[in-house]
Amino acid sequence: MKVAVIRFPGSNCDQDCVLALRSFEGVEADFVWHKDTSLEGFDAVILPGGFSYGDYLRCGAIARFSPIMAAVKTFAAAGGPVIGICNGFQILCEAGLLPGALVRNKGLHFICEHVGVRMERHGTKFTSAGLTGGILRIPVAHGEGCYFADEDTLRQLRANDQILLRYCDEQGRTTAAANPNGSCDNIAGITNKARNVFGLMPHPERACGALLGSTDGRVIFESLIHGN
Amino acid sequence: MATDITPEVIEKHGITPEEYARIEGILGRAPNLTELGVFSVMWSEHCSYKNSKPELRKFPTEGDRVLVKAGEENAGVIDIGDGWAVAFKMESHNHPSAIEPFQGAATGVGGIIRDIFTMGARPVFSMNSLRFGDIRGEAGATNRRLFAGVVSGIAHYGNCIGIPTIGGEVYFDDSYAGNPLVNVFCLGILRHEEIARGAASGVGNPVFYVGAETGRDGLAGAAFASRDLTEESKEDRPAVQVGDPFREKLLLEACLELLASGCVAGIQDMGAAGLTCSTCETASRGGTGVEIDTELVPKRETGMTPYEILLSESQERMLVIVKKGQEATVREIFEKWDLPYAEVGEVKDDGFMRVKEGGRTVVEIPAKQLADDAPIYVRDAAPKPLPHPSDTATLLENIASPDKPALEAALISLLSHPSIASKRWVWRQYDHMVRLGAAVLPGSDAAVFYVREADKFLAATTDCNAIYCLQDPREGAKIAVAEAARNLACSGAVPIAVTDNLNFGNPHRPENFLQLRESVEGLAEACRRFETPVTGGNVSLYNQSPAGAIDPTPTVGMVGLIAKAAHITTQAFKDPGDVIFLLGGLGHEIGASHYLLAVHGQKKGAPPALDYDKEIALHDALRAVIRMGLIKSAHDCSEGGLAVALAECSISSDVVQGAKVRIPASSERTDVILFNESQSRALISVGAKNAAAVEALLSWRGIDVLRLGSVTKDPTLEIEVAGLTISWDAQDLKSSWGDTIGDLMAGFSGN
Amino acid sequence: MAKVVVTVIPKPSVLDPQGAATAEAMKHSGLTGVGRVRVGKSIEIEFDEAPDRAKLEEVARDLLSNPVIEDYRIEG
Amino acid sequence: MAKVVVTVIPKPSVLDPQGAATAEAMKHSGLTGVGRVRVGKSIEIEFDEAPDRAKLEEVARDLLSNPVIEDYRIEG
Ligand SMILES: Nc1ncnc2c1ncn2[C@@H]1O[C@H](COP(=O)(O)OP(=O)(O)O)[C@@H](O)[C@H]1O
Ligand SMILES: [Mg+2]
Repeated sequence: MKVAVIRFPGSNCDQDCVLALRSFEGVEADFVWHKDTSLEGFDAVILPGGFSYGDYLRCGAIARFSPIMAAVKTFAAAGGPVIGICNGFQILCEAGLLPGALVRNKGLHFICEHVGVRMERHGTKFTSAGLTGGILRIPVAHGEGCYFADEDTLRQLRANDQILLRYCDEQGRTTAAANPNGSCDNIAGITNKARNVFGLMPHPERACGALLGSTDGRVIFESLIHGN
Repeated sequence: MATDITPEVIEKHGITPEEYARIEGILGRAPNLTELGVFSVMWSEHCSYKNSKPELRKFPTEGDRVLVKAGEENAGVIDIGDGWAVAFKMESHNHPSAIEPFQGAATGVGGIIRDIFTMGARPVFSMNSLRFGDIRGEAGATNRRLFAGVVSGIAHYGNCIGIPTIGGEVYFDDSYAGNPLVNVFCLGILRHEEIARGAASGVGNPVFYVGAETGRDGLAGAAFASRDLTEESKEDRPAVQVGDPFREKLLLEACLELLASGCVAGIQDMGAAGLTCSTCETASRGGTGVEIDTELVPKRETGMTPYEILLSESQERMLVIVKKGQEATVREIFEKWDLPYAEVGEVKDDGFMRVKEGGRTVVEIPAKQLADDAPIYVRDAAPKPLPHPSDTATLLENIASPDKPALEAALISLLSHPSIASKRWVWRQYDHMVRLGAAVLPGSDAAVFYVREADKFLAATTDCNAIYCLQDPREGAKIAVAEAARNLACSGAVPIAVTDNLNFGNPHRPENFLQLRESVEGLAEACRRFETPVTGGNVSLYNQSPAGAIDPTPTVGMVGLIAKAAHITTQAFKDPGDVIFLLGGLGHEIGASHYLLAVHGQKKGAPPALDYDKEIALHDALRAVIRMGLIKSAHDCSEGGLAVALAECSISSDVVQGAKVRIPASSERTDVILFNESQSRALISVGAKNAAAVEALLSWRGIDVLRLGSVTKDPTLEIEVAGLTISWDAQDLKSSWGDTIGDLMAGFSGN
Repeated sequence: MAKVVVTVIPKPSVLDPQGAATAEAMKHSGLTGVGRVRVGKSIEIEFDEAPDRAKLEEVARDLLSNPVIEDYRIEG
Repeated sequence: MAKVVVTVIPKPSVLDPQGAATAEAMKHSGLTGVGRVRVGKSIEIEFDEAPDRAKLEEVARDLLSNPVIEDYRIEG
């Protein structure tokens, strides 16, 4: 499988994503510069974390106008799998590829730490390798990761099983205490209706090696690679 | 500007009549105002070290691993094997942070990062060493604001640019009220053959300016950093610069790409004194001259004079000397990264720093003299003060020997003292995991970072106990180095080199200068003993608030190598049943301790004495048992002594562990036994099956080994001492230690 | 030379922790009667010539603000 | 119930990277004639009763803005 990792000016998890992806059998991962306009020959696209355009104005607000984003939209419209991690998630929301928005953490501080997230399988390209209700320990690192959407949107997200990850405690309970940033409904990751665009605040690429204290992130990439 | 050079103008530039005479001597004429400005920044303490150079020369700078020595370039470079090297350095941004904590700290981080990639190294991690006034109570409000602002400023810049901040230290003491210390450290990695030089070589080579447009930022900031902090400095408005980490990220990537392309003859960041410093330093290093035209410099504001352009401290700018004929490549790279740039001049052979405005020459100064002939002052040091008492009896004269409840309370007070309490509130705001290298997360003795490109494990720490330094600068400085080395040893690392940041008060005051000299000599001596050459650092003097000078704070940043992943060791207890040993004896020195400070509100007495042989033997022994895979945790005893160290071992990881220990009979008072800060001591935990072997091995190596007890399932810390059995609920300890700073800082977001 | 100010404010339904924190801080600094506080952006734009209004509206709606979480108003 | 808006804007002489980035983005989205852009805060405060003006002034200066890098104005 050939995966494109988009490099926006200010991306800083791009290398980490490529590294993580290359640790999987038979995966090729390459950078695609934001000024490029084609995703020809790629099987999946990742928008990595970072501070695209310094996150000025709003996280992801300016990046969404990068030339490559037109190609990403076409790629997604054609059913190609797209994952936005952290800043990538913010960009996908700003670009309208995912519903809702990410606003400043409830506690106002940037937060970098491992959190628990509960996985809802819903047979998607991104969670198929995992177990419904499975608990992953994955780091978050963001100042604006509080997921917000209006009531209708939330209702739809639930109705269509678009919520794939929720912040939870060790027992898998999605409590307020386990919610690091005040996200509606403890939402940590969602897909679009078509289930081929996935945005999440936690960094699975930071949980792909024992050295870094967790390998729980691998299941997300495995799902992507081995499909469903 | 045809302002004529009156004595007032000269004085306003912080130039003494003697210095002015020297300037006229160098020029063979009177300087014009612009030239005077140029001299004033180049000859400020910050750039010329005129008050500290003779002291800095005392540092050991040689070593088998040293590839670039301190002072030669922006940062020293140290060999780490297999053709790989590290460049690292610490810099201060104390005064800017006092005026505008968020931006002051942020631009400090930006500056040190530029120092590192100017060397051709890719920055891989940062640390920071911070000091503030007491953040408790009503009176602490201002210090809380400064603390919150500084931390979020560091987070803002480091997180955005994507360089993990993996370690550091924070202390709180009222000597820093109104004059916080913000020392930032950055380390970068490079191949030996990739070392870049800040020299203007190759006569006729074009000189490029790249990065942010020049504005009227921080005019005379270097001069500003070299003056006392007074009420008026708050009026020193222009000194505040705003950082743009996004720009710097582009600049960083562009410069590394540029260096890799092989078209660079020399490169130099524009730090303090911006364009002035970089042109004259590159010319002086290259033994050449540099001529630039201010009209060609990209500007943010209109109507800027050459004076303003030369002295501006706008951030995120670099000066690049390009190999003639390769201009096209350079343009291509800068355009790819959307960076403003301009060809502003060329390298000459006449040894002058020459600045033109259009056709008109506005500055013409012999570069070498400007860079290197700043006057050197040897200030008078006060005669050595009388030694402080070190004997327990005198120190505890009016302090009753505490009973059991008092001892219980004492440990809580120590753990909840802001200087000892968990710094999670701080490092949680720093992205310490980006770049996938943080093998040991913040919160252990030293940070451990895996440098993937080089397949090496680096350990790093910053240390300085300023109370020790206040009471005895020489001993305090020695201990700062020893403690850094001890932290590395506990993590399984061998120290390779040191950077330091000398933070002191006004050097014109003999008592302050004595502190500076004593500290430097202490650092130098200790660095020789631990075989860690000093690769560079920074001097920050004039750290005075209206209340007086800060406690002397010679911060040490030390880097070490860990041979194998398997050797990485952390401080937290691991499994119930493991046996706990204290290495280095029970100790007895209570002077300058945090027990006296936190429990009895006294800063007094002599600091513990450092015994190099004992210290080094301990480090070697620790590494030996670690390499043999015999121990599960190691933690050194520092502030708060044995009791605090024990508590930290049981509460500093997610999983709280209990411990049951029995302290052998001793002639000392119980508070002295539990809280003394005698040096060269560490706590280790060992699987039961290896306990006997470790005990034998260590005693055979001449280490004083005490089997204290074991790690327990039941989360209680129980200490039996002198017939008393004192126990604490480990969860309670964890919250007194873990929540203090977060609770104090509730509601302070810093931006 | 025209000057336009676009003000972007979080929607009432969106939680605004910064506003809440600011309100708290204002109360502590002794200002009485403080009720709800919302913190938004003020974007001051200088134009060399009078801007195309329709285009400006569009930019304010699609770039300067995010309709999911923010309202905007244009002055001048 | 009174409503006051405090606008905090970076001083003209101070670098405003956010403003610069925003200006760039506006140009790219096809708005012509865009000159200098500065991005600041708009703080909307509801008061139960008319606020003490002197106090409000003080709070705007010392708490809501940082006089070292920002200017402020009070409306309403
Ligand atoms: N405390 C110190 N110990 C050793 N070297 C120092 C110290 N302070 C400054 N230096 C060295 O002097 C040189 C100039 O320091 P500095 O002015 O901080 O560099 P920069 O111009 O990059 O800010 C650097 O090489 C620095 O490492
Ligand atoms: Mg430098």
